[in-house]
Amino acid sequence: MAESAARSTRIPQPSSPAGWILVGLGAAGFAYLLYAPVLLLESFLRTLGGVFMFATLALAWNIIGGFAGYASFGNVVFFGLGGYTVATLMAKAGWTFWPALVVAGAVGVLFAVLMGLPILRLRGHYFAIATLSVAEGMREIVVNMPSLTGGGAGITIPAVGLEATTSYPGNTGFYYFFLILLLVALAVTWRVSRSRFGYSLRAIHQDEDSAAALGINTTRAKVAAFALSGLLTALTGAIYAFQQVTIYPNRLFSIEFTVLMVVMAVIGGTGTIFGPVVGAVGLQFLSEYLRQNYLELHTVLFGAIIILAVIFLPNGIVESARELRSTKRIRFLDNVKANRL
Amino acid sequence: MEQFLQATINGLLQGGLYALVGVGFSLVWGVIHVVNIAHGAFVILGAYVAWKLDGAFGIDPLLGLVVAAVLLFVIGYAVQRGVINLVINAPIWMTLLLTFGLELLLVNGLILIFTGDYRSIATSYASGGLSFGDVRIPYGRLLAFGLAVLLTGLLAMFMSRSKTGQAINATGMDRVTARLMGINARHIYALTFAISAALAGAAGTMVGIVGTFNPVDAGVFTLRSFVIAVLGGLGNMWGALAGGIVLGLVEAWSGQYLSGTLIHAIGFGVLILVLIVRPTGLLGRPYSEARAET
Amino acid sequence: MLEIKSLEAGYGRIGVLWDIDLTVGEQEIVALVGSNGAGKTTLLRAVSGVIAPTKGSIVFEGRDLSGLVPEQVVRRGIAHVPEGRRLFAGLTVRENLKLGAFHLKDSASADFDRVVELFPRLGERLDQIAGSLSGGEQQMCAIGRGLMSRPKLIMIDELSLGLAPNLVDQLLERLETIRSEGMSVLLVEQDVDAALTLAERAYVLETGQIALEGSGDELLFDKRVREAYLGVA
Amino acid sequence: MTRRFVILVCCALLLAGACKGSEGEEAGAQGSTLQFGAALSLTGQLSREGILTKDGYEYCKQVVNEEGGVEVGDKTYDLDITYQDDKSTPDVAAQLVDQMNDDNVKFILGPYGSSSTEAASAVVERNGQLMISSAGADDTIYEKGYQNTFGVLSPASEYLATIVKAVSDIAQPKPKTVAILSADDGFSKTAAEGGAAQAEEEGMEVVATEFFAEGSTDVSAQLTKVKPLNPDLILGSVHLEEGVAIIKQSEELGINPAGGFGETVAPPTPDFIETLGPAAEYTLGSSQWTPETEGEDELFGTAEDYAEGFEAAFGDTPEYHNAEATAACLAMILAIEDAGSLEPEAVRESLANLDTESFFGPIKFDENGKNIYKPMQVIQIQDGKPVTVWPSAEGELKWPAPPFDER
Amino acid sequence: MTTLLETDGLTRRFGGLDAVSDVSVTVEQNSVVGFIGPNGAGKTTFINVVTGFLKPSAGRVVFDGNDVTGNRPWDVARAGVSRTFQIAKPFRDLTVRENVALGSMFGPGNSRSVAASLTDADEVLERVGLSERAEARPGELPIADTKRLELAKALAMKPRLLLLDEVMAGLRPAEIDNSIDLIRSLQKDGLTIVVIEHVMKAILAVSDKVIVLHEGKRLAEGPPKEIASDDRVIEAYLGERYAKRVKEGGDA
Repeated sequence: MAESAARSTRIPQPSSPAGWILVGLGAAGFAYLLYAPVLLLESFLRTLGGVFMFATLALAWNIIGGFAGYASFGNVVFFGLGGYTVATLMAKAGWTFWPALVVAGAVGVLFAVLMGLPILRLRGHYFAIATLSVAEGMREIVVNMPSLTGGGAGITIPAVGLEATTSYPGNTGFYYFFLILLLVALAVTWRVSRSRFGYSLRAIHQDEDSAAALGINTTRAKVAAFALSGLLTALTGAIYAFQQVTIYPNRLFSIEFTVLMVVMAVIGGTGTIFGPVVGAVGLQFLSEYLRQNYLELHTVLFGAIIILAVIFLPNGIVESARELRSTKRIRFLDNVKANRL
Repeated sequence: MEQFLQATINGLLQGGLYALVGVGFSLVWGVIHVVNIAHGAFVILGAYVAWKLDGAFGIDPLLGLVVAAVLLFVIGYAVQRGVINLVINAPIWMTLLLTFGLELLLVNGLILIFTGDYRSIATSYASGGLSFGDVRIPYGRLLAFGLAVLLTGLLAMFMSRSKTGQAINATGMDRVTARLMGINARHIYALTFAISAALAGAAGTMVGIVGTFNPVDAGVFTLRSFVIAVLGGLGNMWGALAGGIVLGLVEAWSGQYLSGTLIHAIGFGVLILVLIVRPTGLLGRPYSEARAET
Repeated sequence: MLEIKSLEAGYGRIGVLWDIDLTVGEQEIVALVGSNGAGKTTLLRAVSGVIAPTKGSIVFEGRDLSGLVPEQVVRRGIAHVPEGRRLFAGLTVRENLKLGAFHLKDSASADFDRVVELFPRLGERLDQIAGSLSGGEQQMCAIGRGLMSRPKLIMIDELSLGLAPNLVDQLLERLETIRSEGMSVLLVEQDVDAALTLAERAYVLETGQIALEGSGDELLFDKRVREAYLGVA
Repeated sequence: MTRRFVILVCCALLLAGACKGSEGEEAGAQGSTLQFGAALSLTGQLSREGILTKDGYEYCKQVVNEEGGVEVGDKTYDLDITYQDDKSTPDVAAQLVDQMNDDNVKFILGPYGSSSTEAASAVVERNGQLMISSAGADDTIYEKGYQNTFGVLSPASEYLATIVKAVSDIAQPKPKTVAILSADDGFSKTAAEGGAAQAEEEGMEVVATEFFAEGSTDVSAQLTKVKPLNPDLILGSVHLEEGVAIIKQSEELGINPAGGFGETVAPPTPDFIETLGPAAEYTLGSSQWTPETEGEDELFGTAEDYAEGFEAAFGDTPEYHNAEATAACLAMILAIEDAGSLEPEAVRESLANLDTESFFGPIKFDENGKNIYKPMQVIQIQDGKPVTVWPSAEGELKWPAPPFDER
Repeated sequence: MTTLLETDGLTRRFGGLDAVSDVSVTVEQNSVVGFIGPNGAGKTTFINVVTGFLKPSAGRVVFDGNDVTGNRPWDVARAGVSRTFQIAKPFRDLTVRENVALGSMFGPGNSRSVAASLTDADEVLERVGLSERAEARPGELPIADTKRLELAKALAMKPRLLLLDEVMAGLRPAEIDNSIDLIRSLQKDGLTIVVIEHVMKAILAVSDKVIVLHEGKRLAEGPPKEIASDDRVIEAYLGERYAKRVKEGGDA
């Protein structure tokens, strides 16, 4: 039945010549990214920041959805909570950004644990729907607490003038924030994928009973994965909120964010380290391109592309690229054959 | 007291309409195990079909409802057979994503064709109402309610009495064994999806008669369908009716005693609670096999 | 009637059956015995089209069945009563039986009466939910459901599973009746004696290959059968 | 794989062609073309209004270019406007305005809606661009101390207050009690507060203020709550869908306030009348602009001239969304011509001092950039058409409204 | 000999059916105990209850003097009980080596780093004879190797009690002989092993004691020789009549 799920990650061995080339290229790319603000236009930095942000969100989703196999359709709840924590603390309590960011992360973790304990017992569609409902419900709660959150009218972080507690970092600043967070997320994912924790998640993904029989405390591992996912997502939301200055519940808890996280992770390749990044980079540039060139048709095209990708690349770009390298072809039709009735 | 009574009637009538919106969604989820995010888009599509027929050819919306249902049936069959069927055995997020892509395509396609303007199907009978003292029962909503109950009932009868209905049930319970009985599962899956889409089309027409709609509303109907399907138990037709009415009543009552903007939050709260406490829904699933495990 | 030649089949990349040759003649009862995991169920699934063979051919009444899906195989006249009965537990006995005749265009009331005649116990329980039947009744219902499709060949997987011996005997008697009505039976069984006594011919399957083949009586007294099961002579 | 990824990223960055370009060109102009930019909701939730706004800008461009272009000092420029789709989301609007800045587009015509306008205004401020908002009415946008964002509309607080003023001014008998139903977004809430304050000022009692979620098509819960209070006037601070729902469901529930109904935004739009049919009759509405608006300017003439010209160009009678967009564009052009320069700072100065009449009414900004000097129009639906009844009267106010079943 | 595992009146109901009914058994330290019984006898349910995958409806499970009744599976596993599954459940997307390493990573008292676990895995693979397939994916293995992998995963946990649920079903005779040797050598190393098997030859060859389950109840218990000639057992397995025939025909 469900043949295509997460694939394990083959990490290139740094000792091989190819490995060194990779390390070198990676370092060069990294250096380029660090130096980029000097070379690139401000608005493009902003676009890149957005790409990094989505890559981080997709990586965070990948921990619970890709590694542990629990398809969360409500990860945006952490994003929103992170954003609102920062906004509320800065706007209402006069905090500066950095301590607020720390609290936002903590809120993400705490909420993931509280929500995860009951909900991670559900599987499959039920888990997906439950998480989605939590996110939608949370949005309504934020809307209904106007004294704290500004309600539907949104809340504005003091970013300019005398009221600003932390000076606004500007496009370059947020570029670096998102870049650093992405690197952190990558490091975390890499670390997780090679750790006992990562192995336990992959075991849970493939067979929860088997995992438990090997001594893996599945409940604890799932909740921990959810918490880690929540942490990264909340931090992303916190930075995003500061960048936006004014945030609204409809945007910060938008189901669209969740869907994009999932789409990016799935199209890139779930359960891999670079899949979500590849997915995020690819889709963000694609949607940007479509938006600029097909002013009114782009959303329709985007929908069509998602449909085609799900049908023909169910294992994600990364896995298909591997397949292409080893067999010199991608078996689009075999993928279809495997999944159709 | 009158206020409470009025709220109850509002909730009941609205709940009937919800049931019609959600019943097809529940059917598809229960039988072919696909959470169809594009369901709301089918509802809206149905509304546009009836609206267009009324506007362009002066066809009465009740007749338009039939046309919308038939058209959606055909579309639903084709979409399942040609698209969704290709990933039917893939992990759940695949089908979720696929139907999400479909939703994007449909909703934005509708915006391109019909613009994002709010529409409504004007009828002579939608606005009047029965009065009992200060309590009113609007005809349009009563009609929608009656039709919803009728269609749900017909569907439930179809499922339990007809040969095809039985085949759908059987396929939902055990696909392999159903095929051993000579049931063409591919056809049954497509048929189930088609019925679901047809019901969505009918529901859409009623939505258009009693209220306003535009393509962007699709998501709201899908979200409500989640709640209704889970409340009622997946694939349980009478359950969907009950789920719709419970949702309608909860919303109406909470609207009376709480801030109006909390209505949705309460709907989701109920859903989460049911998922955790009783994942088989209020009326239980028609199938013995439990899919929600703990 | 049914002719299987050098069949290989399995799940995904895992092969289960190798080089199977097997035939079932007109109005013949053939038993297929062997220990757990030997591949008996896989063989039936390959015949009924649930899984596609990787090699070899399955010919039924002179026509190749390869490439057919289960719903098409039924129409050719082969009924498969799956292991564990797999009744539609939420439906009534009557509904289960009627589903067995799903592909038949004409009214099936004659078949229905015949099944009830064959299994009077079912007649008493027609409107009971299938999930609430006892094991034996479930097996009757499953066989009855298979018969409803008017098969020329009925394949029964693990008829005796979890049933008391006297019940098994009753059911086996019915198979005789079924055969006398013109059908062939391919019976997969654990209850070696029962199967071999009843069957004209039998095959012993061991780790995906045919280990022994012969008439029922021959095999009944062949100690290699016991060995295949118990590992001791 | 990793290698592929790195190469991919590098290529993407390099190929994106987004390297810093040469600077020094005069702001906002390429050759003889003056470039404005607008990030608009062309898809998504607000696409309807976004497209109306775009048409308003386009009409402005057409007329300006037909009249010979924009004169800046001794040079004349053709006007061009680049549009980008913000997908009805504020963060995209902000990003697009940033992109325009990098393309050296300094003059921004506002997006549709308060949220997007607010997001864009923060960026505009940072980049030293200049934005005239055509559809960001929420007062809070202008209370952040931004220097570079101006709005031609009457602010949100006026939307409902205007109806109260009009009713208080011309309705006989004057209503004593009002109930306010409001959506819960920022704009609607600000308008509801403004309306409530005005009602108390006029000596009316506000018997209830009920909120519902933005985009609701079922407001029966709120109506049921209001019904026993028997208000003389029911006011809705709403968008189209909620405004339609209030009237439709009041009819269903037999709610007939002694005076009638008044709603912001919804009643002047054709959809309102088309959707509700006879039930729409007698509803009061506030509008930024109607063809009866007083005032005229050199480019577009009177409001009536504008309506004719627009209809000739686009085939539809203009809605106020079109007019406010054109007015924003007009204000920008007037300020540029006054300044005689394409330097944003200079244009900002002349905008701050702008004080002119136009087809849209007076355009003049207070120290926050709000156009508080322009009165809003109050219309009433009469015989299937919006008729301006206040402050200048095209037709007489029909008051009180008869119950639904007697219409 | 001391008792390592003891169940007392263990019962598990599903609906109205007692899948395991009042089963009391003891497993001595360092012994091999065979569990046999026809399909549906409740053997697997018994294991599921002992290892915490199912909560017992009644009765107690005592492991090494501690009451572990109703403990969660991972707690039971970490206490030193490891099991295999009747239907092999390898982690499809991990290599054979990684599969085995998982056992070592989380096993009882030996929570080890990934690197150390992978080294452990190599040892275990060597022992079960799977070294050559270390980098393969489980899906590429033939059925015999899949069974061996299942065993290797359990072994890597360094358990004190090993519960093997049909690890020999579907193996060829030569492969079965290998497994028998392996089980014997494991016993020599001090392990206590419970073997659930249909393959009687194997059970009789390795067990110190055989327990027969039938319809959820303990039908018989004793040394293998006795059990093999126990009428009730033959009856349960081959059917009443065949049993009779064996008796009458003597040498049939």
